[in-house]
Amino acid sequence: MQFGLSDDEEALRESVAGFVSAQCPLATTRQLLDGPLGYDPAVWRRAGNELGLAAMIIPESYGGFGASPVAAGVVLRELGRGLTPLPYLSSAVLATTALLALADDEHQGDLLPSLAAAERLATIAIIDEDRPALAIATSAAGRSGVAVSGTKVSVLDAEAADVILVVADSGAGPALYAVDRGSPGMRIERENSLDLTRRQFRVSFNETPGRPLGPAASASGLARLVDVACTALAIDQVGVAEAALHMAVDYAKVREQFARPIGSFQAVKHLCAEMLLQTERASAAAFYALWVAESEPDELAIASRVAKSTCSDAAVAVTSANVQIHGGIGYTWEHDAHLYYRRARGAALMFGSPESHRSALYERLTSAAPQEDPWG
Amino acid sequence: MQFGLSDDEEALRESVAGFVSAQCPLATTRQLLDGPLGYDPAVWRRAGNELGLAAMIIPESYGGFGASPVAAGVVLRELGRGLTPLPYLSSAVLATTALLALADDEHQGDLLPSLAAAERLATIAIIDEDRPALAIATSAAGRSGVAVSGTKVSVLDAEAADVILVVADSGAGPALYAVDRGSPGMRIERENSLDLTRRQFRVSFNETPGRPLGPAASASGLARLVDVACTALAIDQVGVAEAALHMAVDYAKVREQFARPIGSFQAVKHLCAEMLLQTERASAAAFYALWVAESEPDELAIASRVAKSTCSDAAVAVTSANVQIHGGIGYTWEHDAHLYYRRARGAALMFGSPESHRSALYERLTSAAPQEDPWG
Amino acid sequence: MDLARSDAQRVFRDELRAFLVAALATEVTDDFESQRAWQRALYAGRWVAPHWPARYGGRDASIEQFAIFVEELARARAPQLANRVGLQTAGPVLLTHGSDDQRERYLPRIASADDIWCQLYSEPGAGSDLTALRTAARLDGDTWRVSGQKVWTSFGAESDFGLLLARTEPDAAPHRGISCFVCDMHAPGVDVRPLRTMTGESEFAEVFLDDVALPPDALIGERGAGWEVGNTGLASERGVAFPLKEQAALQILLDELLDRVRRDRVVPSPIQRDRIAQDIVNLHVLRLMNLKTVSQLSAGAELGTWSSLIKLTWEEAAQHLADTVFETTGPTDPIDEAGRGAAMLRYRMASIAGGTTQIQRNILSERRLGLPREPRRT
Amino acid sequence: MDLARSDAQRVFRDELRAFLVAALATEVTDDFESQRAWQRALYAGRWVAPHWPARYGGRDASIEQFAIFVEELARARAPQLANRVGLQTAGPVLLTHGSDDQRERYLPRIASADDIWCQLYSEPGAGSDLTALRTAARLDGDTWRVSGQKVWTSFGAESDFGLLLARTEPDAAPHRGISCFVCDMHAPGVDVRPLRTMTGESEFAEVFLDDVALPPDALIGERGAGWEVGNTGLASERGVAFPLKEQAALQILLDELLDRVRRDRVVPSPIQRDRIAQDIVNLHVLRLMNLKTVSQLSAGAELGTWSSLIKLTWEEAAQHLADTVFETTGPTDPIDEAGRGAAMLRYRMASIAGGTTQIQRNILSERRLGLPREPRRT
Repeated sequence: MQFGLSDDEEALRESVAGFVSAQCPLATTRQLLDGPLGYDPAVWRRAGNELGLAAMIIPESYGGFGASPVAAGVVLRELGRGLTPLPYLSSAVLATTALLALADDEHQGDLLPSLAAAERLATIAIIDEDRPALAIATSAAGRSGVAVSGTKVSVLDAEAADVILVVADSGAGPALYAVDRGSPGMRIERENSLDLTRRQFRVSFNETPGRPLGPAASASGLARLVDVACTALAIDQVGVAEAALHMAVDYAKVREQFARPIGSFQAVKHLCAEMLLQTERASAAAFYALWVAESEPDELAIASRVAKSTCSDAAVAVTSANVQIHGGIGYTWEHDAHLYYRRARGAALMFGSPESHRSALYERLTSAAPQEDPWG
Repeated sequence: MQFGLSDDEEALRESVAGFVSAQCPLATTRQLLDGPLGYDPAVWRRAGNELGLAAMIIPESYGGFGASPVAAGVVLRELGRGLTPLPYLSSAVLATTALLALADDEHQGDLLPSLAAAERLATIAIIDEDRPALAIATSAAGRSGVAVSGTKVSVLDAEAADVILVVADSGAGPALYAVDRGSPGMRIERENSLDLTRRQFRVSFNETPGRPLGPAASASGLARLVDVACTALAIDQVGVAEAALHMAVDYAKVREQFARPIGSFQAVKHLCAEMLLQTERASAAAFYALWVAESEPDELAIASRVAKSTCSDAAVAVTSANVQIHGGIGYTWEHDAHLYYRRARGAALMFGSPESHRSALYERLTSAAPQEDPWG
Repeated sequence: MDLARSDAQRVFRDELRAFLVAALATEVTDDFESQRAWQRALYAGRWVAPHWPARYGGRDASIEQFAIFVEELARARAPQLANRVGLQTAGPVLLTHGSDDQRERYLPRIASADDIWCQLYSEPGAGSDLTALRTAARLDGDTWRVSGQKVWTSFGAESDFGLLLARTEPDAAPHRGISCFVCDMHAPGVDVRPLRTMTGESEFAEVFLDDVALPPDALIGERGAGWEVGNTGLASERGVAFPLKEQAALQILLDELLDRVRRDRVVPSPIQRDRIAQDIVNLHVLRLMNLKTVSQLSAGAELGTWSSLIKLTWEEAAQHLADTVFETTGPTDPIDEAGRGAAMLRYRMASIAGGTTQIQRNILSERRLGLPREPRRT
Repeated sequence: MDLARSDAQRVFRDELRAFLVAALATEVTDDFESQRAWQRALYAGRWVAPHWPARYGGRDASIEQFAIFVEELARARAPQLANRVGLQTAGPVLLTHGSDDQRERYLPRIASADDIWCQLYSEPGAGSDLTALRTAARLDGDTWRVSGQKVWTSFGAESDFGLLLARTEPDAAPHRGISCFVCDMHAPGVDVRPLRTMTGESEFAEVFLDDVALPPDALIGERGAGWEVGNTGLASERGVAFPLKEQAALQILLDELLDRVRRDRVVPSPIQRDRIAQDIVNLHVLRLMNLKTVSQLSAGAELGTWSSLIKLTWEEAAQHLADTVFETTGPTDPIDEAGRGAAMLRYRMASIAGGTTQIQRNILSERRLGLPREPRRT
């Protein structure tokens, strides 16, 4: 038994961390904040070539590496730690997972190799405006071609994506449709989101041509997609919290007031200890959900919600405490503390607030007989 | 304008405090914990004779002093501070208020003078088992005499009371009935309450003879009775919190660990500062509600709920922190810390939990147009 | 315990209300020059600083009346006063410690917003520990030469004068060697640069002072007494004005939220309903704590450490409410004009500026509860 | 990252489960003598301390198997073991530091519950700061003479032996002058008095030692090394056994609560539902943190400050759940056998015993995060 990274996973972590600090440090990301995409496409291609990020969880038969969810989590954590705005989560994790789960072989064969080669980018559009995640209002209809209509929100990297995978009502239940960049009737607006390092978009479709990618999905198939998204965001938040913790501790060691490092005051020390505790709890919850995603899929519904709520609460608390420990300097635009706080706040509400996940856990564990052996 | 005690109110406070420490110190109260009443009736009579406690808020026409709610609050705070188990809240505040609000002149004249003289004790039974405070299930029926049936909980000092004032359904709405000690069909059971210094009872009536004391009460008349009860408990909790704060601070100054007073460690200092903050907020909320009860009665519905929820949360947090600061010794039976914690926990749930009061505030301030000018 | 308003207070309030109704009949925008025009309109009615002496444009009003004044302006949703730093900070300092000449020269123009003032106290190395400030004023003949760096200066760019704390006695104990000056913001060597905060706005400035020459009569009060001079009014009008204005700002934010709930534009979950109810409770209690401030001052008592209780009550209420607003409102319909989450970001500074949470707790535990000071590093 | 159980672990678990099913077929009560009988039944099956060497009644089991053992006993709702202090505290100390003679003499009788042991560490003046202990052992010829006062001793009245920390070198540094002894609880001068806690129960004792004579071979390990000797196992089997047992106790409490919700005997408000959900989350996370403990130990790593993270995770989960149970259940239908609020009162000690919350945060900030120690008083 090993609750922690294997040697291979640790090696992956180090190479991603090295890539992030060399190729997309936060100072560079800041310069791209007002740019068209928020990131540098050349860096994404290099991440594909040098680290194989785009291809990681794609099966070898489609040109990928068939890596585990834990490995993807190792990457997400480093990108969270660096607030790296590469389209890894959107294209290489969420869109890829959607294709693997909901598209038929033909369309997998059509799209996955080009995603693996970082030649194309995809994203998923699943959350309807003013609806819970799985109550799909966007519809797809039409005889020869299919026309998609409706409005999706919180779509990651929609402006950068070559293809948007839309979950829409097929008439026989929700199914996955591909809408290409620039299709008629599609409108992409950037959301005024708090988070500056992960762009989210409102995407509306009005009789927009779409390609059906597979049969209607089961409720559990769709739910699993959301579970995976929650797990991915959870481990991203672990990286965010870890970075904020280390910023705070490093600053507390050098900043002096009253002729002492502020980190020698128990008020600051104990706040840092609490940040550490939250971060470690979050890490355990997120890594467990990642492991479960591969090894005990029946447990993912619970483990992903535990992870998402725990990591969201932790990341918000830790990044907020980091601002506090930095004092005035932490309140400035030039300091990175607010970028982490914004990221944590934004991620906490994506794919369901901590409260909504707790509510779902409560319903699951109090309805009828217990479905799981809580003794594990 | 004076937000604080007047000279007269301060003089009252000092005489009550002196009486408590001389006549019913906590060491004595501990010896009475297993006794029949939990307090010494002789001390209650002395409190009547020397301080006029029993007669305080009773009008002069009935042999009382016509004192203000603020004066009654001054007394309640001292009794809370000392965990003094005298039947002041039950008889001299709640039962007296009920008689003044809901009984007709004849019955006021019958009962109030004997309460004022501390010759008789009364208590009120208002909360039905498994019902919210104002959904009265206990019924009163009958042609010549009246028979009361139903079960009330959280009845204070029921075993000591000569007369229990029962709020029961008269057919035309809830009204007040008097049931004398030892009446047939009445059963009094002590509740297994956490709080050892305020006895609560479950009182069931089965065709028990009762005297109607007045006409059916309006909903607002009944609600006001609960508002007064909440305000009284709130100021009681202020005394409890203040006592716990002072115990903690005094101990932190003398207890040494690591060759320093523990009160020199910021972790303890800041916890004490937070206890102080909670206590001061609670005090402001409770005294405001007391003042409002007399001077701005329309505001009492809001002020009493703000006070009850604020003081409950504060008293629970402060008495719990007091246990923590005392460490091992605070976990022993012989130390008084748990008596304060138990009292705070018990009072927090009487006449509605903090959450239930917040819920009512929310409903009031979000239904239709605002009824109050929030600018005061 | 008596919170009833006197007849005199009601008359004062009614007169002010009538004035505000008339003055606000025309729409007023909220940019700086409009704020200046608004302050002039108030000045014309002698309603800009009612607690000041009549000779400087005030009404010799009591502290209770001053509290009514602050609350009524907020209640009427009047624009801010352009020269609020001058009124709240420089005003009390000059009234108490200024020479006759200084008072005559500065106070009327502060009231009329002809001169705008800022405060030059905080430094990058002197945040929680203000006594560590390093900006130095050196006497050269009878001219003070000032060099150093200040931060968190509101109205730095708009100001004509700055109230400056600088070290004049390098060898004295940290808080004893400081003096208080009027700094001409147009003097050579004064460099004002905007300071952008986490909200993205530049509501503060950094001020660099490079060998700035100040005349002898720039000194306010005694040399070396700058700590006491500069903090004048902190525990009186500033101790009332700031919390009351902040209370009003929060009340407006809460009212907006409740209004949206009533109109179903915000549909809170049960947990969010409890959060909103706690916000209602917090604001109610903040109002009572502020009432208690006014009561103490009007009885002639010193506020002392009470201010720390006010600060902590406010910051908790502010951050809790701002977080509620963020969590309950959707991305497309923000309550804040500055966008969703703007208040949440802005109020991060509530627990930092004006003495951090940790500093307030230290003050309360040591000075109000009498717990031992921490050991100094050996 | 690999949490799958090996075949060997499954075999171990299945054998234990089968044993427990058979052993628990008859109803077992939970008084002390029943616990002793239950421990003897486990001992007969070599299931009382599987991680011990076979020669003392164990199975040479791995730490992962030991964790399975603890969890399975809890899962089967087996009674407690009468001599659990002996097994968890005295066992590791004697196994690591005892002489051959001490091990042969004490270990089998610890396992069989023929001897009951208690721990004599805490003192009234040495709570958070255990190195301040004052109980002294003075060498008189070759006899140790011990005087002092101990508190918070579980099984004080039932014990035959106590594991004692006493100061033997008064002039050494505080934590260097301590030695570890076996104290015969029946020896003259040992006075055990029940200690009633806030719950009303007397689950602890105070132990007064008045010139108690201990033979030379009562010393365990080196003289002056008592600090290390006495804490043996804190970061291994004790670091696993205590948190796992506590996790199990909380899981049982939560299961009871959820069961009542399912049967509508508890009808929580929306806020209480969120609290209960947080309890579900907390227990899930506590389980994962405990898994990580086992993972670290089985990889041969030292736990070190990780134990403080476990402690804090546990105490928060415990107090939160116990408070939920109090708040959601009515006075007439308590979940606790000991009455409404019993768990809430009992778990107040979770943030005090075994190192307070504040001590754990100190440990984490200084030793895990490398923040400076506080200055010592000059």
